[in-house]
Amino acid sequence: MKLVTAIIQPHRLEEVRAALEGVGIKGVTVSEASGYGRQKGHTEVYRGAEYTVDLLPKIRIEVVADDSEVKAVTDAIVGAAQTGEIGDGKIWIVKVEDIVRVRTGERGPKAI
Amino acid sequence: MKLVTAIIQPHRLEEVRAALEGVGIKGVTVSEASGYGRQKGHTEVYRGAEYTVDLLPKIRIEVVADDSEVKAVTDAIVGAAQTGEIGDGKIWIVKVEDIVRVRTGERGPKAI
Amino acid sequence: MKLVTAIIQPHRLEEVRAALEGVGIKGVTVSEASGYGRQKGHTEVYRGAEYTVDLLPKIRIEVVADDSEVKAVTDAIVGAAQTGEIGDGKIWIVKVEDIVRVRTGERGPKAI
Amino acid sequence: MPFTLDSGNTAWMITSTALVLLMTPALAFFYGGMVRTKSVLNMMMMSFVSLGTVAVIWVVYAYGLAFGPGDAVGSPRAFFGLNGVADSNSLAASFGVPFLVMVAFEAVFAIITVALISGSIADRMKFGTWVVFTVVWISTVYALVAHNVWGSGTLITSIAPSQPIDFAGGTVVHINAGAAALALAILLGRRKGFGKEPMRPHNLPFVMLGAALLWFGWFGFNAGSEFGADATAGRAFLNTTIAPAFAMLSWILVEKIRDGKPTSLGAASGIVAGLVAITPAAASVDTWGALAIGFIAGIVCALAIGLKYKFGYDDSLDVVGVHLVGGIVGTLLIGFFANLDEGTTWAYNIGNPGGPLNGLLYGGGWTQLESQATAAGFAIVVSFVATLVIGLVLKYTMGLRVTESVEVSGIDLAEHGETAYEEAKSL
Amino acid sequence: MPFTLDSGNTAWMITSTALVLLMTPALAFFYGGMVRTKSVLNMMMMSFVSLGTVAVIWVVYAYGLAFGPGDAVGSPRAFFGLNGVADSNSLAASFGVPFLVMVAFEAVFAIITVALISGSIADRMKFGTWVVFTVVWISTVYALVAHNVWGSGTLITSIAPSQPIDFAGGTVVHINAGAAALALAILLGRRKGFGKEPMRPHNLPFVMLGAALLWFGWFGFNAGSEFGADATAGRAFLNTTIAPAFAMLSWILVEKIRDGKPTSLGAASGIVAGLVAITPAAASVDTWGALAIGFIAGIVCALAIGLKYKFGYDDSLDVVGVHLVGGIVGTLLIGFFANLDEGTTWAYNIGNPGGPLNGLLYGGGWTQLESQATAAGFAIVVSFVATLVIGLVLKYTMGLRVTESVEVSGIDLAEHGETAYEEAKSL
Amino acid sequence: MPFTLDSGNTAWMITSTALVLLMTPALAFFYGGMVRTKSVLNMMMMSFVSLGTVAVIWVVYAYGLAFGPGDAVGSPRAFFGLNGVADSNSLAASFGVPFLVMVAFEAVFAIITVALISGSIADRMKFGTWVVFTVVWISTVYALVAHNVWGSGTLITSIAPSQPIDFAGGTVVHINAGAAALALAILLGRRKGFGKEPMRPHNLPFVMLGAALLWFGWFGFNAGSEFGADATAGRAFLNTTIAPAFAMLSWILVEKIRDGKPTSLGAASGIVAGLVAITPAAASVDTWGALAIGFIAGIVCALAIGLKYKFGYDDSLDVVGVHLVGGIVGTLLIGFFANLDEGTTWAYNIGNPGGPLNGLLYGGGWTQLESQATAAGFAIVVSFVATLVIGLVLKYTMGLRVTESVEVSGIDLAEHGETAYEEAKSL
Ligand SMILES: Nc1ncnc2c1ncn2[C@@H]1O[C@H](COP(=O)(O)OP(=O)(O)O)[C@@H](O)[C@H]1O
Ligand SMILES: Nc1ncnc2c1ncn2[C@@H]1O[C@H](COP(=O)(O)OP(=O)(O)O)[C@@H](O)[C@H]1O
Ligand SMILES: Nc1ncnc2c1ncn2[C@@H]1O[C@H](COP(=O)(O)OP(=O)(O)O)[C@@H](O)[C@H]1O
Repeated sequence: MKLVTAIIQPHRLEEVRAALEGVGIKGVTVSEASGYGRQKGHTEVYRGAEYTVDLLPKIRIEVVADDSEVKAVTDAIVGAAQTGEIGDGKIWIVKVEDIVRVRTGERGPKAI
Repeated sequence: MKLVTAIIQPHRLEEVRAALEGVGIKGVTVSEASGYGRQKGHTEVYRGAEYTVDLLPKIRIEVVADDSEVKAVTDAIVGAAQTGEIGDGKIWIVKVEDIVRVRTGERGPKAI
Repeated sequence: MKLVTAIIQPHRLEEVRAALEGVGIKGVTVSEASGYGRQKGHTEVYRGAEYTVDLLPKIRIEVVADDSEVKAVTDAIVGAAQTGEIGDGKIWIVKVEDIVRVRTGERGPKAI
Repeated sequence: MPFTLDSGNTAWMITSTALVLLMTPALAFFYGGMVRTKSVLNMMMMSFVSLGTVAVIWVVYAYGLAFGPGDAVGSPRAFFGLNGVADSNSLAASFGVPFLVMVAFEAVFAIITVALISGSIADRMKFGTWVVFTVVWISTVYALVAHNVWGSGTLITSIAPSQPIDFAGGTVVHINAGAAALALAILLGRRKGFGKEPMRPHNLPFVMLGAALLWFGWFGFNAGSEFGADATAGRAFLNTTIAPAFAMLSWILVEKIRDGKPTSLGAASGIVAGLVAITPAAASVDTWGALAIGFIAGIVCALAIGLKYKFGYDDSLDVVGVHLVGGIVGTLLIGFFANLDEGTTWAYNIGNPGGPLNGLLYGGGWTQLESQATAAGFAIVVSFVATLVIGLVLKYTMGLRVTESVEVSGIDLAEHGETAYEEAKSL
Repeated sequence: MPFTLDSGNTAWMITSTALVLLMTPALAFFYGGMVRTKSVLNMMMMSFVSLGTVAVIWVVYAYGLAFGPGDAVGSPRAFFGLNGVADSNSLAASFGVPFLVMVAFEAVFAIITVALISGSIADRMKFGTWVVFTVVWISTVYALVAHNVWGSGTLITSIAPSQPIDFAGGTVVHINAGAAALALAILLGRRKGFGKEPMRPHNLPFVMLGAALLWFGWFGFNAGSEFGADATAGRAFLNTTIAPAFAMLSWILVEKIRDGKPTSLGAASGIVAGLVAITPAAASVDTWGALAIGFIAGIVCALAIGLKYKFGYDDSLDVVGVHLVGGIVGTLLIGFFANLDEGTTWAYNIGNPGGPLNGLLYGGGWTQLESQATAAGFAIVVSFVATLVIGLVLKYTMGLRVTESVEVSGIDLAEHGETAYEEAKSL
Repeated sequence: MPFTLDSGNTAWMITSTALVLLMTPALAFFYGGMVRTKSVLNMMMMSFVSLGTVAVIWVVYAYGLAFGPGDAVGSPRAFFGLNGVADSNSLAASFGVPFLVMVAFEAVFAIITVALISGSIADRMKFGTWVVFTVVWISTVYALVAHNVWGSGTLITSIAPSQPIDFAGGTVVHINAGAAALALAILLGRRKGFGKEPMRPHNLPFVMLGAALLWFGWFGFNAGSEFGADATAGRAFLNTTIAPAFAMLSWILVEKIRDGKPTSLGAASGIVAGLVAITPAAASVDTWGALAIGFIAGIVCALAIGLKYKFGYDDSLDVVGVHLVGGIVGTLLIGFFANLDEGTTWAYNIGNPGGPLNGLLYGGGWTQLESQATAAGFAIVVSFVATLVIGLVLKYTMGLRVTESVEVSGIDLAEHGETAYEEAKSL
């Protein structure tokens, strides 16, 4: 099993979620984050003052999936989150040793 | 060492924390998240409009523990977070290669 | 590739980010968290009532880095985040199997 | 008639004017709390900027358009700039209230009326176009309706069988704004996600703050419309207390029965619905009439706000459901409940030929109801049609609506370069 | 006595009434800011719904109960529906203020009084039961106390050695509400986590907004209680400025000394404590008396709010500590500081047999203090006992308290189907 | 002259006083919304505590210092404690308004003036030092300037060629506070991050609430400065409506042209700039004059707030840019637009030798402009220099500024032990 963590632009969340549903993913955990990256932030003028904003709002998506689903999952996310602009985000994949469903205490792939 | 990540219902946080303390865990990191899952959300009526809420508030708990403690940790979480209702949450376990205590720079198990 | 996750004191964020930039890290994801730990929280008096605060605000920093950069990254974080007080935080390191840049679909180290 | 100053009446009218001015920022909070976080500031700015534009044009030419001499409409040159006008020209000269006080009193009525409209077009109208709209709408629609209901205009009185009663603005303000709001909402189209996404109010305490300050200001609106501090003002004041009180209760009763739970948004909306409905009637109904109007308005408006989902127009913050419907309810119920015998010293020519009559339940027959319907119908038709025309012209010149991407990411940032709140983030 | 309208006094009384009405929403913010995010709306709704229920019953029968004729209590049939009552029946007939204005003025006093109680039962009372409570409590406890302090009731005057002074509601409003709040808090029991969890105010600016609007409205409350615009109203106004000012300072001084830091919650509470304490005394003490009352009230109330932890009742937002204690402080200090020679034109029968006397420090001896204590004691006993009885009846019929799971997850969602804020989440 | 009570004028002056009192909490919101989340409460407390300290010293000795007899300055013993003073000593005796009402009216002017200063020192002044500052500053700088502009002081009239016009506080309040704010900002030094970090307003709706309540209260400030309810009060009221309205428009026009977007912070600031500029002029200019003053003030102040970046002083919330500059704009423009023929019944000795004259554009020549500049210059120099001295003394005794670590982690927690908001966290 793998944990796929994706950092995406906030306004793509709806699309990504739909795409994940499209490839059969039923469970997803989502949280707020902020990112620094190549997308350097922007200069703003406000009330006569100029300053740089370089921490930008992002969404973190976490999906635990069976090894066999990982490619589908990453492709789905890339497909739905890509706008082609700098700052579209990152996905990283980590090996999961075990997973538990709290409701039942089941373990392993069937708990996903 | 392992990183145990648990997604639980917000109102079980206090119980889970107490249970972790019960099995000797001293450090825990907690954050807010939202989840999609089998627990399908619900239909609400508000001011004449009906709509579905399908992103539900959850709490993420992260514990780094020694390999020997992992079973105790997951059992403690399951025991304290379980209500038997759909949406109780997930736990996943990932191998940690190293850990550092920032205060001292210590590394490895003794830094936990 | 490795995922370095650091839990630090909120007021050290600026310094840590600068230190990471100093060792050549360009992308970082940041989010809010809270921690329980040795730093036991404190007793507050407010309007005649006394109570203990034991969940303290922290910042989570995530950096995916090449294996060769990991030591520099952790050293930079420890160097910038350390105040010597209990509660300075933790860093843990996890192996990453793959990484994807959403914008281009590139994979592996060059996507970092 | 030589003018004699009455310091007591003047004190009350100055106070009333300040109270009515406060209603526009109050509305900004009532509306601003109801929208999502990404469009709070734009919502509030539509109200605030109305204070700017209308106050300025009012003293230059619009007061004359509404209250100057003329059969169908007044004249922009009458009272141009307002300098050197004798106090005997005051609308409240018989109460000893100076001219400029009454000019200010009428100004704040015009301001709040156009600001009311903005609730139906939340999240999606170009700010620049809105600014122009406020100027054009007040100079045409508002001036015309006010002139014929409160000024010397004869378009309504020439067709109504008796003098229609609109004490404080049921037709001039609420029906007028509500019909315009419907026209604009239709022209602008629905928000992305309308009827599907929740779009819950982002800050209900702000909605309640707005409702409370509206109520507070409304005492100036209604009791001030007597033009002096006397027993009739007291009657208007009391009715302005009990009608919204009962409307709040009846609205949340509807919710309790229908949805299971009385909401704070319902309570706030009920207050406003009751205030709207009692506005035309405040000085011409007795205690039972005021209670009945409040109770009925709360129920009818609580049901009416569902119409937008049935008919598919996006009256975002229920201006149609509350102000148009509530205004009609109040205006028509006068035809049933008007009780001009209940010690009212109210200044309309009661008892004269062509003057207003008691309502159906108070021995006056059907005549007054007919007059009320005539006035309401006049305002609905004039306002709806004229606003459509104005809106269409603006659509094809300046453009009415922001782009979809602005709507999604939030009109505050795109049109004002700001977000309402900067989070206390440690980030 | 034929009634002669005084437009100036009427202007001030209408204005005062609007100001006092605003105090109830102000209280909703003062209280609403103090609770946790999950119960803001319920807290505010308890105030708002009081505006609904009490306004309606007041004009139907409750005004007569309080101010109609009768020895122990008035009559619900006196002034039933309020129609056709001559202005000579006005409470302020001698000031030339019309009947209905004074009915409205007294209505808003009743409303705020019952709303005050809600602060001690935050987060845990069934909303439906609260609605019923407001109706029952006003019809019984409030009507009785008001009738005997301000109306023609003789229960107190028959036992007090001189006329007790309660200019604007130290006993009728604050002691009355405070004693009822204590009774309800005891009946309801403590909130889960009381004394252990922090339960800090979720929004202190709202608390300060509430305090500010309360102060603003309180000028109508106190200076309005003169029933006209004259030098005594000026004295009441000035005292209503300086007493809360000094109480704010003395409260934060206590905090500075005891806890090391002056808090904004302390400043807001100090203002309210000073306002409460000066309420009965506003027109009968001079500058030094007002300063002393403010200073003492700030200190005593700052210490009194700690009592709930000692005795274990959960007076959640300190209604007992501020209103009951503050009301007693102000009522008793009149016995020391009353200075009826200081140019007060205040209408009570000063100088007549049985009339009020100067306080101990102004040459009047102990008599007035005894009278003040009598009135305070009467209100405490009547209100506490009667509220316990009402509460017990409601407990075994409708039920008083929500379930524990509702309390944990938040009363707003369970009772009103809403949360106060929708976060600006991109989620 | 025997004193005859006028209930109407008294009603208006009591109401005005309540309105002006509300301005200080309004300012707390205007300022409090503009700072970052970590210093909201301290910002608001600086305003609230001014209500405490100044109200108390005012009735003890400071009223006499400002309005008692004396050539350069009044006397702390005149009216000490205020007891037993005949109403013929009232500032508005000729309007039939009692003495204590006018004492209260003047008190709330002093309060808001010192509170205004706090905007330039946001986030970084020791709270205890601020408390002492308010007492010292009012007792010296404010008393001196008020005495010589509004009281019997002759320092200005002896050097000005005609009576300078400051109807409601252009010099006494705004220039005075603005110059003091500049002095304090320089003494305190810049905030950490000034000019580099964003420091955006944390809650713009609060800023708009503040601006709205300031405007509402300002009607008491300006129309109340007539001391009665008459046509001149009506003129002042109307001008206080249209000048800020136009200033709001001209400010956001500058933003639209320069930055591309009209902001809500700009609209709120424009309103305040217009209110400031019309304050001295409200009763002495006609419609065109008021519109011109509003329009010009909006533009000039919108540009002036950029000066702090050029000169490097951290006038955090633009007290200098809005109050000092706006006050100067209004004061000087009177020299151009004063139109004393436009039916003003305003009480200054118009037409007498040494009395005020029409402005340059109304046939009065340059004289009045010279007088206006004299008064403005007097206030600037006195206030700036004296505040520097007071500030230096405090710096080397109590200390002015909190430590850097307090500033970074937030002054609210360090000085008040609180944070403004407790998040609705499930955590
Ligand atoms: N090495 C990294 N470790 C963790 N998060 C990263 C890393 N690089 C980028 N990110 C996250 O991905 C987001 C987008 O990255 P950015 O470099 O701006 O654009 P792109 O990936 O399109 O080149 C960043 O805002 C940050 O949240
Ligand atoms: N595959 C998954 N990957 C990540 N998080 C998941 C996954 N499945 C479930 N979750 C998280 O667990 C929560 C509960 O899961 P759900 O399917 O609703 O209930 P249950 O686990 O009881 O069947 C979800 O809201 C989501 O946050
Ligand atoms: N075993 C752990 N697993 C996850 N997070 C931890 C763990 N131990 C500590 N933390 C995080 O690190 C923070 C600091 O730890 P703490 O024990 O207070 O201080 P220190 O590391 O200096 O001894 C905690 O608040 C918590 O967020």
